Amino acid sequence: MAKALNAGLRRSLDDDDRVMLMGEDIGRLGGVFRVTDQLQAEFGADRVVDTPLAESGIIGTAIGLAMRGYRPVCEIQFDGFIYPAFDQIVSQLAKIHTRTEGAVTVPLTIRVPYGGGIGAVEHHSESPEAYFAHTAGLRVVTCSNPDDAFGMIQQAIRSDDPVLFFEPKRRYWDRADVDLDAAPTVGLYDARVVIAGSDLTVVAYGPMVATALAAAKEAASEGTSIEVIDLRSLSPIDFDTIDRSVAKTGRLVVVHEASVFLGIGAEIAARISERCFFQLEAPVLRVGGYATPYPPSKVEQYYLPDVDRVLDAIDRSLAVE
Amino acid sequence: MAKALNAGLRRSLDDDDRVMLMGEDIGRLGGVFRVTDQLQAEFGADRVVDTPLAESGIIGTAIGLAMRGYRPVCEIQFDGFIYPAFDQIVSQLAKIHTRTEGAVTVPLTIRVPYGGGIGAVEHHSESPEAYFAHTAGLRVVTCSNPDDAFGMIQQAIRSDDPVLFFEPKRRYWDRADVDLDAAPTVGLYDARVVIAGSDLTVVAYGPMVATALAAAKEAASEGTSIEVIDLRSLSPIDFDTIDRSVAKTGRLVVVHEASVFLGIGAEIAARISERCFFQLEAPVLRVGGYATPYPPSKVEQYYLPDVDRVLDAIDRSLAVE
Amino acid sequence: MSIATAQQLDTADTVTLLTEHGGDLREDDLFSPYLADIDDAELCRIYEDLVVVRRIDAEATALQRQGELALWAPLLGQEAAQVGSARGIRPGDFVFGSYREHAVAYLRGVDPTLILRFWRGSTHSGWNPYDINMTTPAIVIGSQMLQAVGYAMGIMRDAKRDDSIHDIAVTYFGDGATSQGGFSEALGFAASSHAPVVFFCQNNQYAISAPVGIQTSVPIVQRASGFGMRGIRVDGNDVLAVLAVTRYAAERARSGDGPTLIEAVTYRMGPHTTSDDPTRYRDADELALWKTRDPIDRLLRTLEYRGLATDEMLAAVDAKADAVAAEVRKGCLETVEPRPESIFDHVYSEPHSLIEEERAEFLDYHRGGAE
Amino acid sequence: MSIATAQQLDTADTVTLLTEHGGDLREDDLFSPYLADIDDAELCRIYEDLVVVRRIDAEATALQRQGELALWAPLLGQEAAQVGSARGIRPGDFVFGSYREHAVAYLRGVDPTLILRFWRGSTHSGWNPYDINMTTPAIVIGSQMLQAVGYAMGIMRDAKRDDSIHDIAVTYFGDGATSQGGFSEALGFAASSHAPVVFFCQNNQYAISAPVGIQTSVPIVQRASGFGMRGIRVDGNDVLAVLAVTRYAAERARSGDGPTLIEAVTYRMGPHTTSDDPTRYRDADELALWKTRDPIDRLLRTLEYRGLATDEMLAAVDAKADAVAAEVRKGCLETVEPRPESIFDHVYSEPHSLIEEERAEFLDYHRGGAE
Ligand SMILES: Cc1ncc(C[n+]2csc(CCOP(=O)(O)OP(=O)(O)O)c2C)c(N)n1
Ligand SMILES: Cc1ncc(C[n+]2csc(CCOP(=O)(O)OP(=O)(O)O)c2C)c(N)n1
Ligand SMILES: [Mg+2]
Ligand SMILES: [Mg+2]
Repeated sequence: MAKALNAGLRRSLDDDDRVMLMGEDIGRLGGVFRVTDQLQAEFGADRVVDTPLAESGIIGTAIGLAMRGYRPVCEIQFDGFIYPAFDQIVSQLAKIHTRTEGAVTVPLTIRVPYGGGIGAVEHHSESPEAYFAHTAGLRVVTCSNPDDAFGMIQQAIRSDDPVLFFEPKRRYWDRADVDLDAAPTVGLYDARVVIAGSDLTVVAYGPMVATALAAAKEAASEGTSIEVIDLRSLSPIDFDTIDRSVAKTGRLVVVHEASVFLGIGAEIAARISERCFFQLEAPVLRVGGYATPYPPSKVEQYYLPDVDRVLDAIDRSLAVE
Repeated sequence: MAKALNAGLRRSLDDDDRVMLMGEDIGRLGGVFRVTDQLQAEFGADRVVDTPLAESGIIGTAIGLAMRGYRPVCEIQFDGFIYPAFDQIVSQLAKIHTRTEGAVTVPLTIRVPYGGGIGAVEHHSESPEAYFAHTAGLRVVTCSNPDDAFGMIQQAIRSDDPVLFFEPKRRYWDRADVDLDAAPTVGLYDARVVIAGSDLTVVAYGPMVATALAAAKEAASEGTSIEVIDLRSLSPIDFDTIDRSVAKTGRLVVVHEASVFLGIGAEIAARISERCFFQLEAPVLRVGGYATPYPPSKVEQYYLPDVDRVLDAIDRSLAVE
Repeated sequence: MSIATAQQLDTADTVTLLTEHGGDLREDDLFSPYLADIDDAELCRIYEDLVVVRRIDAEATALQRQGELALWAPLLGQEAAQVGSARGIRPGDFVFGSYREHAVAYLRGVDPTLILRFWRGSTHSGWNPYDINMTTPAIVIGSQMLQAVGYAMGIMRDAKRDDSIHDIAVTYFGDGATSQGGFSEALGFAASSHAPVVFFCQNNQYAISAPVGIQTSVPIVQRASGFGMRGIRVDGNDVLAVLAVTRYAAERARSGDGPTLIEAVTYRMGPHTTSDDPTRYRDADELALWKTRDPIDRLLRTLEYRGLATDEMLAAVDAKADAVAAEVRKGCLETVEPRPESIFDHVYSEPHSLIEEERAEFLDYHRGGAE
Repeated sequence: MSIATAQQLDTADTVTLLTEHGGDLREDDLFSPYLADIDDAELCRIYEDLVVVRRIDAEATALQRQGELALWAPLLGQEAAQVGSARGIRPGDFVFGSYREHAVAYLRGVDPTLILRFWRGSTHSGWNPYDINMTTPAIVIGSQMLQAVGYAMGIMRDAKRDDSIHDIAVTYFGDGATSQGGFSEALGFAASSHAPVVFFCQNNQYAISAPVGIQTSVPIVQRASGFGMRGIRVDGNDVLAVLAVTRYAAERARSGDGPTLIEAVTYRMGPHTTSDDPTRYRDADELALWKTRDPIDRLLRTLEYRGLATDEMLAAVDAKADAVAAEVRKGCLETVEPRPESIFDHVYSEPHSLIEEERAEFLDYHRGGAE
């Protein structure tokens, strides 16, 4: 997936010379995950910029660059390091278009490697997406596979609205043959039914899509037909696709790594419980992180949703008559 | 209410000489809302500290003071100015106790005047509570009336955990006779049934409790019996109290000023829809701010939930058979 | 936390060109050349600017008292700092202001009635930033400086492709703002990128109730050297010194010599905003002292010395101020308020499903209510 | 953004006491008195510290390669900066470190096997901060300095009630960290409150791949003067200069003269962490040059000059290093891993309904699964 993102960024830099990349260690080093590998060599240090070590500074200056007509793509090195930039993101980036009654657009993309499961130390395994999804004026998307990574990063960069682009870092090493000539067939904000099913719907995004698919496979082997939806966009959320699925299955499980309490699943459960009140045969169940800080990596497998926990929720849902 | 808070702070300063207040303009001026009026004169500039203008600096230094044994109470002048401190709050304050396996406690209280309805300019009417409620390691509470203001601020300061204390600024001028000798009868994290009812439950907190009560009164005049719950604590949430009420009424409306999308209401709707799946006679409805930045004050009344919008939701809920 | 004494105006290294007690301009090797084009007529126009912007300010305060504005942040006392600096830059330059630079906006050509829309509560902005190359009020202290630096970095990039480009960015902020991390980050990014940006600090001695000694125990201008940046302290009540210093810093930026921090030492003679009561935190004596340093009187004494302060001239200036004030008042009273559903108008620039849904519900609800 | 050239070690105003190519200590009017108690025996003990901490570091790197640690951030090359400064302060002082100060923790008396627990992934901390008056790793760059200043403010308050209190706070951070707004805010709060805190910057020339010239184009130490604070630049590979300078700054803080910023110019001879590949961003030549400035060799030359570097002494030091390394390895291999449900243990210090509920579900689920 890291390679697919690299290809997508290269394509964006090629297509539009207002596009520029900014971040810590993204130039000479190519990023700590090598997502920007070689791009400085190819496009120059003016378009792929190694910045000083200050996230607020990166986003603040990128906003200014955007106001001058550029389309900055900022990398936050790890999820846990986005908070110093929170004020610039939430009070500036998100609000400038509204504030100026549409006069100023800020086409900024913020790339954030996120999530756990890679055995990292503190602050390197966070899932902060709900903070941004709750913030009006931002768009929040996340890819779950190399194909989407390639297409979605380009779509995000083309958007005139600010986009938080969350990259599931534990999937960076996933491999796939990505067709670099294919144009995206799905809108950036559309959810995708990854596999169809009839008994129960599982909604997941980013790193958890693979987990959901594995659970569905296992369930299938026991005769249960699971429909898996990759959410892709967390703000806005494509509720129509979820609705349609739940109208069919009557049961819904939402899976994410972030804390369940006020995580993305809360909004999905709330809204689907309202919209599908008479179709739901069981309560919407949520599988996710606990209401604790992300734990040390030796016990992270107990924090992270895995196939078993998803299957357990599926069973619990199916048990409701 | 401002006076009740002032009295509560005075009491806390009196009771425990490790308590100290920090913030912008809280000393000589007594705070822009006069919540700290006279306290510097009474307790000295060492215990009621006018800080430099930097929220991150205030919280960061307060953490250090807490590590040295003090119990700082920090004022953030307005809701919209808490974001520069977000990193210190979310990555430090919230995590230090967990990080150190309980060795270090950080008994810090952050007072935040919040919410709209006072005709203020941009960034002065925000409702950022969900960001903090989603953050493990923090506690989040809010008062809705002078009595609670007086008791809860003292309880918050006595807590060894970090507490975000949200004060509904549009209620600062509400008056009541507060018994300054009464000890709090309710736990800081308990919700309170403000008026009992049988047809439908309305859950609200902070500035919206008064609105919910007004709606209940109007509904009563039309023969509908509404139970109003003041949530008081937003993290943790006292779900048992809500459960009990919904078990009785079968219908729930949640009201807050913050954006509905991923607001506190999302978690309540999600959890109550799960826990009371078979008791609910209608979907949980949410009344709150829109998925837009807080608007200019000339149109804020259209953004803010009011009695009519609450009544409308009550009607919609009751209409479900 | 001990409060250091407020910084003194009369530090030796503060640039000042207007004499304090009348007489003609002081000569300064470095800065006087930047005033070569300021003849008597121009001096009178500068005076007019000072008077007009004070008059706009007074009118706005009056409108607030009458309930027409929700709030107002008076610039009273800071006219010279704002007029001098605004006159020192060009229309193509881009200004990132805070919330008190009404005079700068006015001099950049905004329709003055638009300035008040923000303070009335009718909008979060007021004008289109690109119309006058200046942002609308930045309320979060310390947020705009980094944006200015980024904009200036953009200019640098543009200039590489088009060597006719010599724009700069200018950012205004107060003494209080210098404590925010964002300010230091902005100095750091500017210094390390050599961006064409001028940092203009109006040190008006207070951040609401906090005297500047709470923010720093040394002159703010000193901060620049810590980043290897040029810093200049100027008498902010001396409109000509401010003009000269701004032109100097702007020229440095324009010619590739990098950023400059200007500290204009001035005084907020009014309240922080119309909601504030400065008598709670400052002495009458202090205000009285600064009244003797009034920036308008200061220039007037030089006009008098040169024989330019004729009754005719003064009457014309007053008439102009009256006219602008009347226009401002009229514009304010005629404000067309936003439609309720405008709440949803510009949250995103591209369609957004949740916004569409909420807007539809909103319209439905309010239509339903009206029937 | 242009990359200024990396700062030179040999700036005139850099304090250095160990001669570079052998010989005895240089005399310095200001700083030599701070070494009055450093006799030959003490010099040998300092040498031992340097060797031991390098050996711990090497052992940890080896353990990481063997899969026993998830990650390790080597201090190779920075031994003098850490040993010198750690020896310059007292047990009662409180240290707010970043994540690379293994030597400081060791010298403050932590059981060295505890240091590795963090890097193994067994905990977010490793030791009880109050046991050695030093925080556990601070990973978010720029976060710990403000906390140090707050702690120091607390000391000031305590000292008012008890004049036997002369503790100080010391905070460690890298060159990269100086770009964060939090660092400047910390300088500002410290300067304006006059808090007893020493800011100790290990400028090891890199923030991961970013040479220090990306952060600043002037020496980091210069930042201090912008806040009216004392700043000292010291040769960070000269353990005695670092010791003297730290004692000087600590004494200033202790006696009420306020904060000091120390910039110790050193070099990270290894990778940023064991995950890093420095050959991607720096030249072999540069590394080779700095190898000639190795902080251990540097002290060794003086020991040799004084005839202290006997085979016996060197062997004893090696034996000690071997012993500590063996202890570290053993401790690491014997780590007792946290129980799964420890996730819920210390989120709050008081009961919390959601945690209780989730813990119960968790135990239920895992008990269920086990059956
Ligand atoms: C981040 C932030 N914190 C607090 C405030 C509240 N506030 C508004 S103006 C002000 C003082 C600003 O002082 P200064 O920077 O000197 O500007 P001045 O008002 O004097 O022009 C404060 C604290 C704010 N707007 N933003
Ligand atoms: C806020 C934040 N941003 C980014 C990172 C990722 N990161 C870890 S170490 C590092 C470089 C730090 O450099 P420096 O301060 O010089 O310390 P050194 O590693 O050289 O000791 C970076 C960018 C981080 N930990 N925290
Ligand atoms: Mg000011
Ligand atoms: Mg470094």
